[in-house]
Amino acid sequence: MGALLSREIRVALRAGSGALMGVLFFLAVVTVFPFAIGPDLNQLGRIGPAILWIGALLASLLGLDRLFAMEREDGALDALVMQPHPLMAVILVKCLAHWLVSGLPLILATPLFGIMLNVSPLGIAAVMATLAAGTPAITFIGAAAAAVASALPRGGLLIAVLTLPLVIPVLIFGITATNGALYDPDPFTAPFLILLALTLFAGVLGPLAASLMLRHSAE
Amino acid sequence: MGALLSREIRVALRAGSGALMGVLFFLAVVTVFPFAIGPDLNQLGRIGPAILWIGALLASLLGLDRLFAMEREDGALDALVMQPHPLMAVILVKCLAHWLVSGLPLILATPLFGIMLNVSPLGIAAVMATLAAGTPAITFIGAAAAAVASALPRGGLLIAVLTLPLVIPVLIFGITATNGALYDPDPFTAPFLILLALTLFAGVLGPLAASLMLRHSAE
Amino acid sequence: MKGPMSSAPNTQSIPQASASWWTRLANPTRFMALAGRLIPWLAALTLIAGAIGLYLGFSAPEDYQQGATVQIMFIHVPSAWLAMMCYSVMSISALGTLVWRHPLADVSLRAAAPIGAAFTLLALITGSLWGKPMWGTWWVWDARLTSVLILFLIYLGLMALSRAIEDPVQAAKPLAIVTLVGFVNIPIIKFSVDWWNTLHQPASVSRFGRPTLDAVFLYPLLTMAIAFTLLFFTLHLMNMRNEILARRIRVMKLKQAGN
Amino acid sequence: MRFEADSISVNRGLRRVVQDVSFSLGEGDALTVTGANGAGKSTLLRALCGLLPLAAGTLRLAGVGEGEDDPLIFREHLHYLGPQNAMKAALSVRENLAFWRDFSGSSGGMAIKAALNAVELPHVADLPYSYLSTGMKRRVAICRLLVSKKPVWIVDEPTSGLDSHSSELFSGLCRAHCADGGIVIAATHLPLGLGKAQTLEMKTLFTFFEGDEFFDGENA
Amino acid sequence: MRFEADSISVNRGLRRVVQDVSFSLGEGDALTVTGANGAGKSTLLRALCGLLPLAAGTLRLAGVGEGEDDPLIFREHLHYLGPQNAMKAALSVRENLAFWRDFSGSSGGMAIKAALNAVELPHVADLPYSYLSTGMKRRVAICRLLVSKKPVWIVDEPTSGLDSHSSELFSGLCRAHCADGGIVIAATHLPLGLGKAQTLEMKTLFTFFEGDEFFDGENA
Ligand code: HEM
Ligand SMILES: Nc1ncnc2c1ncn2[C@@H]1O[C@H](COP(=O)(O)OP(=O)(O)OP(=O)(O)O)[C@@H](O)[C@H]1O
Ligand SMILES: Nc1ncnc2c1ncn2[C@@H]1O[C@H](COP(=O)(O)OP(=O)(O)OP(=O)(O)O)[C@@H](O)[C@H]1O
Ligand SMILES: [Mg+2]
Ligand SMILES: [Mg+2]
Repeated sequence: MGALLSREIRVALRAGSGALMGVLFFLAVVTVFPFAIGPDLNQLGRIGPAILWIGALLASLLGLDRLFAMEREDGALDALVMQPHPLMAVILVKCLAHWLVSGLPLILATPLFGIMLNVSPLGIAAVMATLAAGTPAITFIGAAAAAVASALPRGGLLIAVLTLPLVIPVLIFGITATNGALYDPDPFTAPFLILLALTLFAGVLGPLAASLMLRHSAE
Repeated sequence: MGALLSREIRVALRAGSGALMGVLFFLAVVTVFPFAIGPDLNQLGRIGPAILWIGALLASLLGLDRLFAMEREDGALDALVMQPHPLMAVILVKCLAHWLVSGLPLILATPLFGIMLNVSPLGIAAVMATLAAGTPAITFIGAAAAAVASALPRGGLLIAVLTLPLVIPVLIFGITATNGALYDPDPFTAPFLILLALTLFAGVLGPLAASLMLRHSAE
Repeated sequence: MKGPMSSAPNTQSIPQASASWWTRLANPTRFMALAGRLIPWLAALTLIAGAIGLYLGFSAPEDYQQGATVQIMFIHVPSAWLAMMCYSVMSISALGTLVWRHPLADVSLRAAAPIGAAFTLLALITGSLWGKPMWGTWWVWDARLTSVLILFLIYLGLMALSRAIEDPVQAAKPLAIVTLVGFVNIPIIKFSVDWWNTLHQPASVSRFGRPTLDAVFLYPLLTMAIAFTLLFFTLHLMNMRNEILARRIRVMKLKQAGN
Repeated sequence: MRFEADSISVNRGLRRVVQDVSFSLGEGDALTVTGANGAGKSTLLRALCGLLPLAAGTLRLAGVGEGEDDPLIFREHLHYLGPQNAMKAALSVRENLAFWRDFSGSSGGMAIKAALNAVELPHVADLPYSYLSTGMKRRVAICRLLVSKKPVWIVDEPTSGLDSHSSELFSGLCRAHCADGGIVIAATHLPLGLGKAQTLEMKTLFTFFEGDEFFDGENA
Repeated sequence: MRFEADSISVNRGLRRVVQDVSFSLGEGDALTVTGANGAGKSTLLRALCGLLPLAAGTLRLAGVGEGEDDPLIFREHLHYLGPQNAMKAALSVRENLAFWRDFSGSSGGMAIKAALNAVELPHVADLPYSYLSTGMKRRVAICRLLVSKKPVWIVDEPTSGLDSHSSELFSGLCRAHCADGGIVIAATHLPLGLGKAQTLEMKTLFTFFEGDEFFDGENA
């Protein structure tokens, strides 16, 4: 399993450098907003956390398209499922690697983009905490969709379409918790705990669904 | 060339039905926004055109990922560049086909999403007009990025990253024109004409750059 | 590893011995025949119930608050209910594919998806039409409306998925799994009306929520609900027949091409 | 250890492609599967690996303990070399092979250096895999069978793209594997030179499912 | 019409892979390129098609009018069949072939039906391409050469995956093409049975660029 993790990370860092790409996409999306909405700093500050969350959501979804598709294309999927490891564990490790190279950099880049969007330091901290708790759930759920889409020639958008409705709760609680940290009467802990619960839940359900889908990787 | 157009459209409509997928992604992104920003209808109405534009921008970008990558993978790119057609014309036709199956449906779906975002009928009409004038530019510029990305295993995000900074002018003038139609002192015609000019410009430059990139499709 | 193909000895499909109605339905030919006989009756009942419902609905007095717009309710509420019921039928079909391996479960799931999407769209449209006079706007982002919109998205996503994979047999499992995962949305629609609503749902909605609905509104509503349910089953059976026929045509084409 | 197939059948896209195939291979045995294009060789091999479901019949890898009659379980003792090479273009040859060795969890395989020597490509270890020519890629893929030791090799046109000298190298590797008590099943158009190998000649079938059976096609 | 190479060289990834290759082929001539894996056969063929730049030397397709000494222009008179098949999985066999016929703009090729008959696959015309077996896919790819008529065929291991009968069919097609005044250049490990073909034996080179030469590597 360690071997798989290190291979995944090395492939991601080498070819097309998925990590950098996700952050750049995040940056691009975040940059586009002020142009679209208008540069009013107060308004930006108010919806800044939301923009950060949407950018992170899209960035982590869109990198998922070849999680399994590439394995299928180069024939590695056959060999992967024939090893004595439980398929769910394989998928979990792949998700973990994917999150490390594409989710984590997003979180680390958040302060920078937060400042650009005029989000307060407390807000930035809250966004980082909620992203750290929430983005793994996006990866897990997306992995199931990626397994479905792996047999298709153009699966990228399908993954997003299948995943977006399902990750809306993650988004809701992520933003509720962030607002809870920022505006006083609202609570932070409760939605944050729900977010964590969602991630744990997704961490079981997503890989399970993905493994069901890949089990007979019949063509 | 007619043969190419019909092949492109048939491939797009058959496998993974790119057309439907782009619209669904658009719908999903638009749905996500109120969750993130909050459901205040006035605020939504104000930034509604921006949300529509960003959604359409992302949807038309993200479908581009395999415009040339698939041709390269299955070896068709070699055969395509060896035919007696000017490469630029080939690329233009591919862009046209792509826009027909993925850009046009976005525009047709705009009224529905506009109503949900509380955009006024005039605003919806303006968004549709500016999208019709602007999305081809996105496709053209994206095609050049897709040509670069075609040699990479995970080109999807790279295309978005390369394209987004370049299409910001399109976005700006699209939204300026929309606001011009909506709020009185601002002009509509001037930015709209600039938008058209940008599209014409991109229609020459994008395929040109793409053809340069593909010319020696050496590996 | 199982092989429900042909009559091979290790076949694990539906046991041949017990010839219950369930087993007999597993045979598409028999199903086709049965459905063919049922559809006209169902269609007739739908028409009758619909006619009665519409008559009762339009002869109902105008609501003192809502005026004539209350009549929208007789379409809106049943179609909203049906949108959810249809998804439940699909989820049960998904279980049928995954757990019981009923050969028709996948056909039923696929056949129901467009119908469900249509009912959901109807609920959305009638709701919007009603919302304009009642709330002054076509659309608000409150919990119920939004979760119905997401239901619509899920329907469309399922349809896109079923179209994306060319071989229906290969699409069956992914479709079933995604359907089941999407089922979480149904209780959300039903119960958590105030789970996420910063914009309040106007009282006009919850007013009818209590069983205090006047009989003049209740009976037409219930009749329409029955009519819609019958309509659903009629359409579903028709669509299942179409699906089976489409698969047969596909097989015939492949056979032709393969020789 | 014995690998046994008892009149297995496999369907593909609504068609019966493999019908009633049986064989029984003991340690050191080899089986070459031959037949015209489309006869069903690849389909049979994938089914042996549990990558396609059986429509009828049973498979058994006797002597591996629990799960010896479930391809989904015993396939971890099989090596499958399909038409694709299962290597990542971005990684070097050594990284690719090291991954498969470590991940497969079986010990006792050759060292990577030794394996590359066996296919006469000692100098490519640190090249990115994408830099290799078609035949060199295939030879690296063959090394995957060497670096992690598994008793049964199931190989689908293993020598496609190889020059004649490399093909002979591969035959030698197969003979060595058999001599070591292994089993080799190979689908091939060209004689592999495996000496006393059994042969299974596949015939193209034209059996379509009749009536309504197609509802339980391949994934049921 | 003559196809002539005058001591051409080609680089790949900072290495000289093809060095000083010359040949001259007239109408009806065939050339088989042989050599061990990695010797540079595919590299040479891609360079002949203008898909890789020449590092030195000149190529000429005499008799096609303007641009006869620029591979980027005269390549429209060449058919290149590479290791991939250039077919879309989602379309049917007929749609795929019809596209290449229409798009190549050259008239005088066979009808699709006739071409499929020539590779003995008349029944697959309406199947999705993805349904075919490896060898059947390759045979369909060969049909691309038949449905649009071009004088020069450049084929890279054309018979990989083909059963022996189909290989002979392909040899027959090549002979017919030559008899018709065409030119065939084939890289292959197996004898193609082209009768009086010239042979070009490639040797693996170990020439690396020295000093600053690599600044004008392959894309220079
Ligand atoms: C697009 C907007 C709307 C959507 C998506 C929508 C959705 C729904 C749904 C899903 C239900 C079924 C709930 C259940 O059975 O628990 C429902 C019931 C109902 N809706 Fe709507 N609705 C919308 C607009 C409206 C409007 C504007 C009104 C009236 C002012 C309204 C009045 C009702 C009533 C009276 C019921 C029945 C309540 C009950 O059964 O307790 N709806 N709606
Ligand atoms: N994915 C698929 N879907 C439907 N039918 C398929 C699929 N793959 C193969 N087939 C069909 O199954 C039959 C056997 O194919 P298979 O790949 O097993 O042949 P093969 O003996 O390996 O041929 P080759 O020598 O060309 O590799 C063929 O008729 C083919 O059309
Ligand atoms: N994309 C590439 N980048 C760098 N080097 C390459 C690339 N492709 C091939 N080479 C190198 O060029 C040399 C010749 O490769 P080529 O593919 O031409 O060989 P070949 O004769 O066709 O071999 P085969 O019989 O295996 O197909 C090899 O040493 C290979 O390592
Ligand atoms: Mg095969
Ligand atoms: Mg080669």
